Amino acid sequence: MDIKIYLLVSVIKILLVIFILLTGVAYTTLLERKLVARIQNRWGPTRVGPFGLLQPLADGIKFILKEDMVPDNVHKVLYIMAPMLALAMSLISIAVIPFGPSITVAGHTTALQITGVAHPDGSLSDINIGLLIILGATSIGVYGVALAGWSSNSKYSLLGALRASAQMISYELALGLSLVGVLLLSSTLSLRGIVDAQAQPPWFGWLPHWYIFPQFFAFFVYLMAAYAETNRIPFDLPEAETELVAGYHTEYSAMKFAMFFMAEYMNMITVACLATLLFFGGWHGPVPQNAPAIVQSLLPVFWFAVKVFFFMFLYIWIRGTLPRFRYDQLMAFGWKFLLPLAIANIVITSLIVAWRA
Amino acid sequence: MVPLSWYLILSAILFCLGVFGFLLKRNIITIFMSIELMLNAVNLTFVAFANYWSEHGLKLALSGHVFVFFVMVVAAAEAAVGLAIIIAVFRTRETLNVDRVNLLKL
Amino acid sequence: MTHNLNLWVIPLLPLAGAAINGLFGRHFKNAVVSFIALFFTALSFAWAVWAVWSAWPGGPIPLPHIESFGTWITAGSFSAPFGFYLDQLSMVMVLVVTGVGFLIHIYSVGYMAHEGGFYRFFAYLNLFMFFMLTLVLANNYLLMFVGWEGVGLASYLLIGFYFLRDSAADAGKKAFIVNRIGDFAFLIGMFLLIQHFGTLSYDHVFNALKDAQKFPVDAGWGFLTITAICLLIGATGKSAQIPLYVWLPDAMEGPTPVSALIHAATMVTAGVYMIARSHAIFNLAPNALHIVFVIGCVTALFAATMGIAQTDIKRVLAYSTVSQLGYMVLACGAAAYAAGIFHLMTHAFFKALLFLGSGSVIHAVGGEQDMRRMGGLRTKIPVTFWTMTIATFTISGFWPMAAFFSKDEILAAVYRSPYAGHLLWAIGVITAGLTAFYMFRLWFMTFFGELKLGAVDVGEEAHAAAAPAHASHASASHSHGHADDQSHGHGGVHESPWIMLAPLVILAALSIVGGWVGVPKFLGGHNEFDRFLAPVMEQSRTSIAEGAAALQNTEAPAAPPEEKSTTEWVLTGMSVLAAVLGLFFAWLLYYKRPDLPDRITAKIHGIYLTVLHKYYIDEGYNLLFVKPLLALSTLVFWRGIDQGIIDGLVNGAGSASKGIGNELRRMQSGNIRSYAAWVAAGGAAVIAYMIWLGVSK
Amino acid sequence: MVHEILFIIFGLICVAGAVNLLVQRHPIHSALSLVLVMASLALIYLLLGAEFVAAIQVIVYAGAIMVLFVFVIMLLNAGAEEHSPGSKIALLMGVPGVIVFGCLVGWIMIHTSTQLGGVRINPSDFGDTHNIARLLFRDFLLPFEITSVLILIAIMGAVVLGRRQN
Repeated sequence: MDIKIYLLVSVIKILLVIFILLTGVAYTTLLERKLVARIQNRWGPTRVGPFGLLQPLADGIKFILKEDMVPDNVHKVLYIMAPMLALAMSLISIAVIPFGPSITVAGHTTALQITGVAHPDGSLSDINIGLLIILGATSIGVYGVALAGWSSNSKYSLLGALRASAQMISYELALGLSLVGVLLLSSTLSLRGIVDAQAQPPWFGWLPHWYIFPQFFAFFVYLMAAYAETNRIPFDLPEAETELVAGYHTEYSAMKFAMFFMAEYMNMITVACLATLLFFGGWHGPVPQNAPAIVQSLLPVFWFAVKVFFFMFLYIWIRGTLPRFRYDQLMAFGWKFLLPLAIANIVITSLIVAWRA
Repeated sequence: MVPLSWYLILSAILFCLGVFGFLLKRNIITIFMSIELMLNAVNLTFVAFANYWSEHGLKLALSGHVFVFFVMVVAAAEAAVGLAIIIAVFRTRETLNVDRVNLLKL
Repeated sequence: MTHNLNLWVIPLLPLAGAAINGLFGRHFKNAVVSFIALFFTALSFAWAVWAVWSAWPGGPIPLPHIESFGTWITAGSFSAPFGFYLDQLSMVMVLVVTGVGFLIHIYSVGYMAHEGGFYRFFAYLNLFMFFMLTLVLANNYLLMFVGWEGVGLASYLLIGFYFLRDSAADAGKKAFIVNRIGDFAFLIGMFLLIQHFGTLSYDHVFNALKDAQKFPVDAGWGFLTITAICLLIGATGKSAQIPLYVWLPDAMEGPTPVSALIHAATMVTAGVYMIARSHAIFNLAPNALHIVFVIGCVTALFAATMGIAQTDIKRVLAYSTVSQLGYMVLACGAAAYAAGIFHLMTHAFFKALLFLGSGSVIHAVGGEQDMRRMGGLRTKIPVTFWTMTIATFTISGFWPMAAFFSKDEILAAVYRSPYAGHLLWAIGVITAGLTAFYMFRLWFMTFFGELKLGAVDVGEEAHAAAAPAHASHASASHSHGHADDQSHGHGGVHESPWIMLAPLVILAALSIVGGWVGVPKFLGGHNEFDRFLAPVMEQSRTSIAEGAAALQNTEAPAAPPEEKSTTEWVLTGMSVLAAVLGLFFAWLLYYKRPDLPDRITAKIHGIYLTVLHKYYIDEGYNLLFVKPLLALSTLVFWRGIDQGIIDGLVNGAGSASKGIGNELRRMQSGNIRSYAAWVAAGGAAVIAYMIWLGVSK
Repeated sequence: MVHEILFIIFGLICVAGAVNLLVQRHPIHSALSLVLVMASLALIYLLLGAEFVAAIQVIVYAGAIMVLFVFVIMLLNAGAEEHSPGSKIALLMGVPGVIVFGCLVGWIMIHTSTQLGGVRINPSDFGDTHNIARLLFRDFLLPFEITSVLILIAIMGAVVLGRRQN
């Protein structure tokens, strides 16, 4: 297709996705506060707007208007660079995630994915190592945390950063290995391909053909590792208030802190999307055949959003429920439980696949 | 259509810079990084040649990529052990300066 | 092959025993150790008997019966098979070795009961059995050589059994080194065989030798003669013939059963066996045969004379062993191999008996070995006495003892033999007389008169007499002392336990009847033994005559002249007479008039001392070989070559590298980056060189 | 055209990062510039149609190995490297040697660039995962296993070395 149109469409898609995403992040925070409050038998924010619905806006304004202070003796360049890096990486990983099949706007068809292309013949092509790109982005994301902690030249930050990087490195292994099972079943690295591989007729006629059922252990490992990757409770040691004030972003305030904050929540969303794509059949769901085209193309996105929302809910729910690990427990859990479990899962899966082939 | 020699020259430059790093830097960790730089330069030649030969329809041209993986594995192993050694050295000598680490025993 | 006797089992069983005892014996009780040793030896004996029985001539199994286990070594065209060879000759040897060996094992259990290193002893003994059986069963010279060396090792170990004693260790070393000389010659002989036959296995060599055109009788000094002489030297080393006999007397340092088994019954006869085995070669080399002849004769006579003056009971027996071996070699020299083997067998019986008996005596008198301190043991240890008596009469060649027949056959063969037979026969007879004399001397001194334990102090002659005698005496008392002192000090003479006496009795019986298998015709026998061995020796009769003829370049007589039985009677009479004379003089000097010997010795002091010092042979060897060698190796090889040249080279290299290193050390500054610099410069150089190559092309 | 431009951009970034690695005094800056080099190398790999290698380059090199470096730097709290009398040999022999080396290689390349010909962005099925996996797990199975053993040993060694002897 014409390169200009392609660029234009891409830009539009990028802007759209970023807008939706930032909004999503904002309202995820609200959701979290509300839900945690309910879990703790409180009300949560109610003042700003109806049911406090405008609370995120207020927070945003506060972040922006706050004085952007840089402490003395911090390593300036890195200190400023770190949050940007974190945010950028979390944004990059969104780029390869497909939200749905394709949509036709003004007689022009495109894939519901930033890096996806719709060919004139209706077929959709996807970057064929999407999953690896997400992993790469997350692994680069570690730098954000590490550099933040190191550059801000404070022992809490440094300890937090050390913890964070150690924890992320350790859990990346389990994360990556837990995905291998799915890859073995779908035999592709393209996210779209994986989703399509789950679009088969359901098992036993009623059980949807989602990989969570054959790959339950992989799913479990993935979930745990993902929580650790995003430094969420029960693995939020890098920012354990009770021990390290606020961990690696102790010295950060205002917009820089907000960037970390957004990065964290975007990572949560990414993880949720990935879980949806890999284990829950992506956007597949009941779509009426005789519905208008627009519905046909947006309903999948709705299903996708529903599944992602479920995972976000799970995040918050767990945060409200579980206590925090001790650090050695965390490491032991990662290395001595999740990793072996993932490996065992890989072995068994590959054996089954080989046997079936 | 980029000439292959560009890639090779690039990798040569990177390699030489790595050697310079090895020769001129004093910090063990930086020296290590220079080594990694050299390895990367070599990887670049591997990949470039893999592409080049697949152009010329050579079977197993992809083995260039495989070699890159092997190099990465070796680099990873080297990094793990080497950094452990560095930590051990630092524990005993309280320094990372190679010029201070020129005796086999304290 | 259709019939498989599994001959390999025979040698392997003792090896198993040796392995078990040697490896784990340390932790076993003596009873267990002796059981293992005896069990395996007995089993091997039984197997040997069975094998011989089933392979008996005229049976279904054709002789020689060869069991080959494929090639062992292959080097170019040469290949040494690995296999065992059973014919009449090896049958006799196997039976003798296993049978006598078994008896001596039994005896040792009693004799060594109080010794340290019990398990060691039996491990060595079994090891010896293994090698000896390998030696006699081998089907080629190389495998035989393995056994040959192996028994050498075993004898070294056992002579030096009391290795804490210098004299024992030295004796072991002496035996080993002297044997090396012989083995060296043996090796050369084998190389010659390989060179000319391309193989070492008996059947090939001997079949090749059957071809008269290719290998005519070697009247001159051709390779056959040289080979034969080399083999002979090997035999002299192992069988303690002149000039290499010197190790055997010292070998008495070992425990008595060892002397009995190795240095009397079996190992020392290996040389004779080897000569007999290679008779085909000797027959074609009359010169070599002649040398064998002379050596055997001289050895017999000299050893006998030396035996006269010895006062150490075991040394007397040692010299008698040497002289008896001389007899066997003499027989071989006379090409009467059968007779030699016959005597070998009987000798195995009575000499083992004698040694065991002497061991029993020593045991009885608490480790005393000097005969002048013994006497009157007749009543105290009757069984030993009677068995010793039988043995003495046997070795002296009285009718109808075994040695009578074997010795007579040898003498007759010598008399018959074409080379100056009569003279050597005379010497043989004289030797027989001397043998009888010193044996009865031993007999009288030990068993008659009254016990003089510690009474007489040994005269200076005895001091002058070979030092080892004293060492061994001291040693023996040391080795038995602790046993005897507790029980009954020096005075309490006691008979040995039955486990030691039983073998004596059996051997005594054998020494009597052993000879009856070879009763010559004129005594109404059929000389079965001779005929039994005939198939092996079939060549002897004929080609020996040719050999003699070739030597005197006369016409070969068609067949050796068949003596009239009168001649036989005369010869026999002469030897018996000699024996009687020996008995008479012994009786006169050592029983009737015990004072005479001293007077006589006083008269012919010089001669006596010479004899006492064994003709100063040891000293002579010392002077001729040992001292020069020592000087040579000290001055030239050690000081000159080793220290001067080799060490010079080594040290020079060392110091040179040190110097260079001192300079190059500066490179190794320990500074990583300078190393890297070298590497970089080197890489640049290499690239430049390659480019230069490319450009210059 | 696009190919050349992209190559030049990322090549320049590579060289700049490498040079920065040299000139920076503080190890963490060197590390970050090395990460930069690796990232742009990954993009160059993409240009060469080796997307899988590129991804692995980012994940393994930039994401794991370099993180390890940074981690160690933070752990040892390494400061800017102090000046110390280096080795003269390195300066007098190494540097010229390397320069000569580089010049020679560059000379050859320029000399032979016409014969060598060029590379173009391949059809995407060249460096894709299936082919590489086939190659890696069939033709190179043994080396693959051996390298995994190597890794295992390296892990053990690291653990042993890292343990505090007391």
